[in-house]
Amino acid sequence: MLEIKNIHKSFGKNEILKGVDLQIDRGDVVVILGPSGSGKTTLLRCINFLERADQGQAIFGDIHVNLKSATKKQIHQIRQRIAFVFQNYNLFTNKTVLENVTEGLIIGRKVPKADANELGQQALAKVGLADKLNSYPSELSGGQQQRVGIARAIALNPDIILFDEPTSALDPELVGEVLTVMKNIAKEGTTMLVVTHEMSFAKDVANRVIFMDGGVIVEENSPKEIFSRPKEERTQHFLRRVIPEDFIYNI
Amino acid sequence: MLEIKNIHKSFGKNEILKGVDLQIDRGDVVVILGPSGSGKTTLLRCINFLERADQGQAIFGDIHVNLKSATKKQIHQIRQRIAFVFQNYNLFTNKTVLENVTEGLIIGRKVPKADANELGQQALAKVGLADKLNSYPSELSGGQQQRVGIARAIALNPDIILFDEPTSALDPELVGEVLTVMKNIAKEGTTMLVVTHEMSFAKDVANRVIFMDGGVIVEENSPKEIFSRPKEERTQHFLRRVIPEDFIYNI
Amino acid sequence: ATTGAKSDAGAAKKEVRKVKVAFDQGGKPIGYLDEKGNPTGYEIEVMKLVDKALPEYEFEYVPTSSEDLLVGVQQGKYQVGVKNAWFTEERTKSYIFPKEFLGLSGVGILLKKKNENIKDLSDFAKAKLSLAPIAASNAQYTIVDEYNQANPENKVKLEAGDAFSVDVVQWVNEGRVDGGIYLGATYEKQVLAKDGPYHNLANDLVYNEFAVVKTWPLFNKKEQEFADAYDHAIKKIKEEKKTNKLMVKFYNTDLFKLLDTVKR
Amino acid sequence: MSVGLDVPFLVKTFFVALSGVPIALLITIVSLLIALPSGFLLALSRINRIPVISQLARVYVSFVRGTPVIVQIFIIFTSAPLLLAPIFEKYHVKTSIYDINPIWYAFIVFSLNTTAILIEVFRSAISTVSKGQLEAAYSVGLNNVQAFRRILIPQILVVALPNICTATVNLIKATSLGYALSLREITLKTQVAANAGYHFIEAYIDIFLVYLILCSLVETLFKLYEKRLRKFKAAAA
Amino acid sequence: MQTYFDSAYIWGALPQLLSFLHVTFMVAGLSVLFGTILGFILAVMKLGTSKASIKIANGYTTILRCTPSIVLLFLVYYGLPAIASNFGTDLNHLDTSIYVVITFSLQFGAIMSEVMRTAYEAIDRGQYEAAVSVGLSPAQAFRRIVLPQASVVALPNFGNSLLELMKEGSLAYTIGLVDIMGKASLIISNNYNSHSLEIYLALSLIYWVLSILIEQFFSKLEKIFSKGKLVIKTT
Ligand SMILES: Nc1ncnc2c1ncn2[C@@H]1O[C@H](COP(=O)(O)OP(=O)(O)OP(=O)(O)O)[C@@H](O)[C@H]1O
Ligand SMILES: Nc1ncnc2c1ncn2[C@@H]1O[C@H](COP(=O)(O)OP(=O)(O)OP(=O)(O)O)[C@@H](O)[C@H]1O
Ligand SMILES: [Mg+2]
Ligand SMILES: [Mg+2]
Repeated sequence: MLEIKNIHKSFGKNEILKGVDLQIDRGDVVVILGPSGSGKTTLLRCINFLERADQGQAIFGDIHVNLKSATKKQIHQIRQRIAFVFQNYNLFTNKTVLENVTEGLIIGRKVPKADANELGQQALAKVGLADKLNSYPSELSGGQQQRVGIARAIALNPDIILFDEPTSALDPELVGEVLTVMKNIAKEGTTMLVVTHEMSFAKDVANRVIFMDGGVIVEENSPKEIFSRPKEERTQHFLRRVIPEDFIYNI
Repeated sequence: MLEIKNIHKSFGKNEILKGVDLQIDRGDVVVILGPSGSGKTTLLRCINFLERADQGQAIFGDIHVNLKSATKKQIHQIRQRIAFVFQNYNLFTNKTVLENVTEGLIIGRKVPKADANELGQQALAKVGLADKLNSYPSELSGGQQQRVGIARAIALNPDIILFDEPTSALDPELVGEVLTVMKNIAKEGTTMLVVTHEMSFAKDVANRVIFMDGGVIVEENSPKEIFSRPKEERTQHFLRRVIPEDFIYNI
Repeated sequence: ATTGAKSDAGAAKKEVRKVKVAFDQGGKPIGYLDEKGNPTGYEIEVMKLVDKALPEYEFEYVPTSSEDLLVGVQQGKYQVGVKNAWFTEERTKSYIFPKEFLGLSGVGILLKKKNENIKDLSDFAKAKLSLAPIAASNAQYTIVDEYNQANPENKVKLEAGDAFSVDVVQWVNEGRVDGGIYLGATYEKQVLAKDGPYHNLANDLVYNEFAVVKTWPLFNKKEQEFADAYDHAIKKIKEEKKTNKLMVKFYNTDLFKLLDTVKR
Repeated sequence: MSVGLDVPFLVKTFFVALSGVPIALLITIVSLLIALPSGFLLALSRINRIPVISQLARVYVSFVRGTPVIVQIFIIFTSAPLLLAPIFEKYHVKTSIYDINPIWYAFIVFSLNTTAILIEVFRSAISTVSKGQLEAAYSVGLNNVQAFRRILIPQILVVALPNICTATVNLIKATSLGYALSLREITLKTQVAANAGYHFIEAYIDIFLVYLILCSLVETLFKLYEKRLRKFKAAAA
Repeated sequence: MQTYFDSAYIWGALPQLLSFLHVTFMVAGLSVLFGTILGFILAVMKLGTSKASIKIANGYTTILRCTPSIVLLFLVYYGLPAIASNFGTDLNHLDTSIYVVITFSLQFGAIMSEVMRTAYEAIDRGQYEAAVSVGLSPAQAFRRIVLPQASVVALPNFGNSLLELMKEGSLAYTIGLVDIMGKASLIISNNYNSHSLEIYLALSLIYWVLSILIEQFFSKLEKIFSKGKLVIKTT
């Protein structure tokens, strides 16, 4: 469903992505792990054209594009099918919570307003914010904002959702809830590419785990394999430090 | 060292803090737990006068103030002794990473520039950012920004640091590192009030854990007590959902 | 007038009174600043003679705009102002017009050579020609306006505008308008004079004067005494024909010869 | 200052001044209608450093903003016919160049000027909106136009509105320069009325009152609109 | 065109105009200085909590912004001495340039107060909060953190107003103060109103060069202040 080939991206002299390949099939849940600054966010942003890659190809269903030279129309088509959950939320500050969620539906997808409101409320209910519909983002706590961001993405019912650390601002109780929501939409068949540090999510939901470091994919495997028998030394090193001892035995 | 009595704070008709009392002694590491929206951030903000409480007292060493009517001078004195790590970083966008860290030292504390740079670099080294001194915040990844925020606070060497979810944007590897940094400064005797969802931090470092919900302190105890024998039903409920089964046995 | 200040009998030695004479600094050749920045022009030079004749007054010449001059004299910031001002009944409500006029000003219509036969406003109106806009604060506007009120059946189409943007000579020659109200003095200096900036158009244009009008200094309402002193002085100056000489110098003609024909 | 004011004249002329309002408003509205979108687009072109357009925009802004409006009016009013007349003749255009209603010159000059001012107003306002807002809009499938219309422009306007208000008020006042084009607007009408009797103080008072009323009304409208747009910000304060 | 146009007038006018440039600079410079200070005070009043100050500052802005410059000039030029004479001071001999500077400062202040208010409000409050949290006083937080960021927002509008002010020479001319604009009018009337196009072209040339220089200066400043800032770019 989505295939990415050989993405390169530099900021100034700093090469952040050094040729990343990625293949995601319909219904896949792919988790990207990696240390801070390894280029995970940048990768997601390049896929969604928020950052122009310096080089690379993407095949999205029937659309083949060059990531560097894609036309506006191609970009728009691709974006219509991808949703993005931002690491720092990026809620529309001038719209209420409900409007944040329905904006893409009503304007981008031309869904009638009443239906959009219905869908928006459902999405917000899923993340536990049914009572904040008419608040503005500036009136929400960090965790509440993060959840609106997630609701905004799932309401679009896109072909694929890119999550950039969707649970980082949540308290553990909510993390559980949001992960449940994500699990459910995964089960519904939504394809997901998730940057996260929640190992348990990777373990329980992902069918593939990618470990990135220094702008390249170091290792890619099923969660079971990667957590119990990481092949590369860097992966071993990373996992050893982040996973509780007993984690692996539970797999 | 810091005593807070009966803080009340409403936004419009919404009462967020409904009379919170807090006592922190020198060297204490107090962790605040609680679900999203329970008023944790608001409590920290009121202590630092970023939000004016509607009612309440604070005793900070020799300074007694009314939280509602404190004078500018009192506020400035108190802020000089408190540092704050923001949930959404709030880095100075027009300053480099190093300048972000040294600003408070040079301008607020009148530390000579050379010394301040020295201290700043040490603090940044502690959070693993020694190589990003001259970047601007807009060029950093989320985790990197979060760490600059922490370095900015610890460089000030304040009497007390208020942390608002300092590890939420970090990958697990870094979480470990940052928590180690925090442990070390705790050991150096810095008093800390930490809103976090890292139970292991609460368990290992805190000498007191406070559980907040709905704008009041529901329960307050040593980590050992609160994790193994929570008294209140709401606490039990919260902890049951967020802590892995085996967590308690490890205490 | 600093020299020879006389003291009135019975009173203590009277001080020389300083008065401010405002003038429209953009009014060449009536009043203007010369190359070196000194005030001169027909009306200024006459006022200098008046100053000389009035030992108890000392004149200071203040260059300004005609808007400010009008407000300033009314408010008393300036005691008197000269700006080629003509007489209307209404104006006496705001200013003192002295008994003696200050100078004369020839007014006419500037036309293309082919319209030579248009001699006055009624010819102009009959021929249905178009007139260049006249500055709203200019007395020429009033002249045409008065003509229109007196001849409602044969009106000139009158438009207000600004002296600033309307170069009447150019406009008429260009054909943008058929004619413009013009001052004889300006025409002399601008077109007829050999060194005039539009001397090259001298053969294409004609200027038909239809009136000579008296011009007056405007005194502040509280300055009756000063106005009387002025009257006294100017009368003598005119008798000595000094004004005629100045007029020739600045306007190239002596309008005093036509004094009998002057109606206002 | 009120010594010897001619009150009946003052009152009568007030209505004369008032009758100049429509033309002042007409010029203002036409200029704004042209300047608002073009100012916004040119501001974007400068921020995005679009080659050629952004350089041209700079030259244009520096000239139009740098030279007095009255001089621009003069230059265009004097030279346009001289330059155009031969062209008209050559192509046998029937209408005489001098029959063009001078209000067209006013439309041109004032829209050019307002555009230049608004480029800068928008440039400053656009820079205050975070890049993440645009990215988020893209990510939910809005295209450029939709993203700007729905998300960015409301946020940009909050910052820009007070300065747009200043520009509008200045524009209304500047329409008085239309006298140079013989446009029968507020100032010209009042001055004409004042001329016969040299009632210039009364005239200025009337002009003052009319502009004050007109501009305060406009300002109030802007304030109301700003308040509405600020709803989301007020919540944070 | 040749009939009326003589470029010699342009070159002839340039040196004459330039010799009055210092008047333009003096008037504009002083007015900007005082006007900015006044604008700052007004902006502080508007952003404060006192209802009365807010009302006063807003009222001042409305009236000053809505008053035609020429009326304001006359009010100052005639009103000020009238008021002063009630206190027994005679201001009638004061230099006209002082009245012009006062007029422009009053008006510039009103406009700047709005420029500054919006610029201040556009900066995320978190920036100020972070600054006081590291122990800066509110004044320091403002000066070091908020002001540089707000300046980026304010500069283009400041530039607008500054250039506007520089061109107001015709106003000064009304009460007899001659700057380069006034000098242009004088040259024209001394030519009996002819060849004004050439004179105004010369004037425009000088103004244009000035405006380019000022813009260069402002864009340098903007660059300095906007370090570290990401701007919206469409893709
Ligand atoms: N606009 C930019 N200009 C310069 N450098 C940048 C820019 N954006 C990102 N970087 C650099 O690129 C590197 C990768 O950033 P990225 O945001 O992709 O990391 P990440 O893997 O998402 O990290 P984290 O887990 O901390 O969010 C970082 O070192 C960062 O400093
Ligand atoms: N400026 C504001 N205006 C109105 N309501 C607000 C404002 N700030 C916070 N709130 C509300 O106050 C409540 C508590 O917010 P607070 O940020 O203290 O929560 P929190 O405990 O820190 O949550 P989280 O863990 O999600 O950060 C929330 O319901 C939020 O919507
Ligand atoms: Mg990231
Ligand atoms: Mg919080």
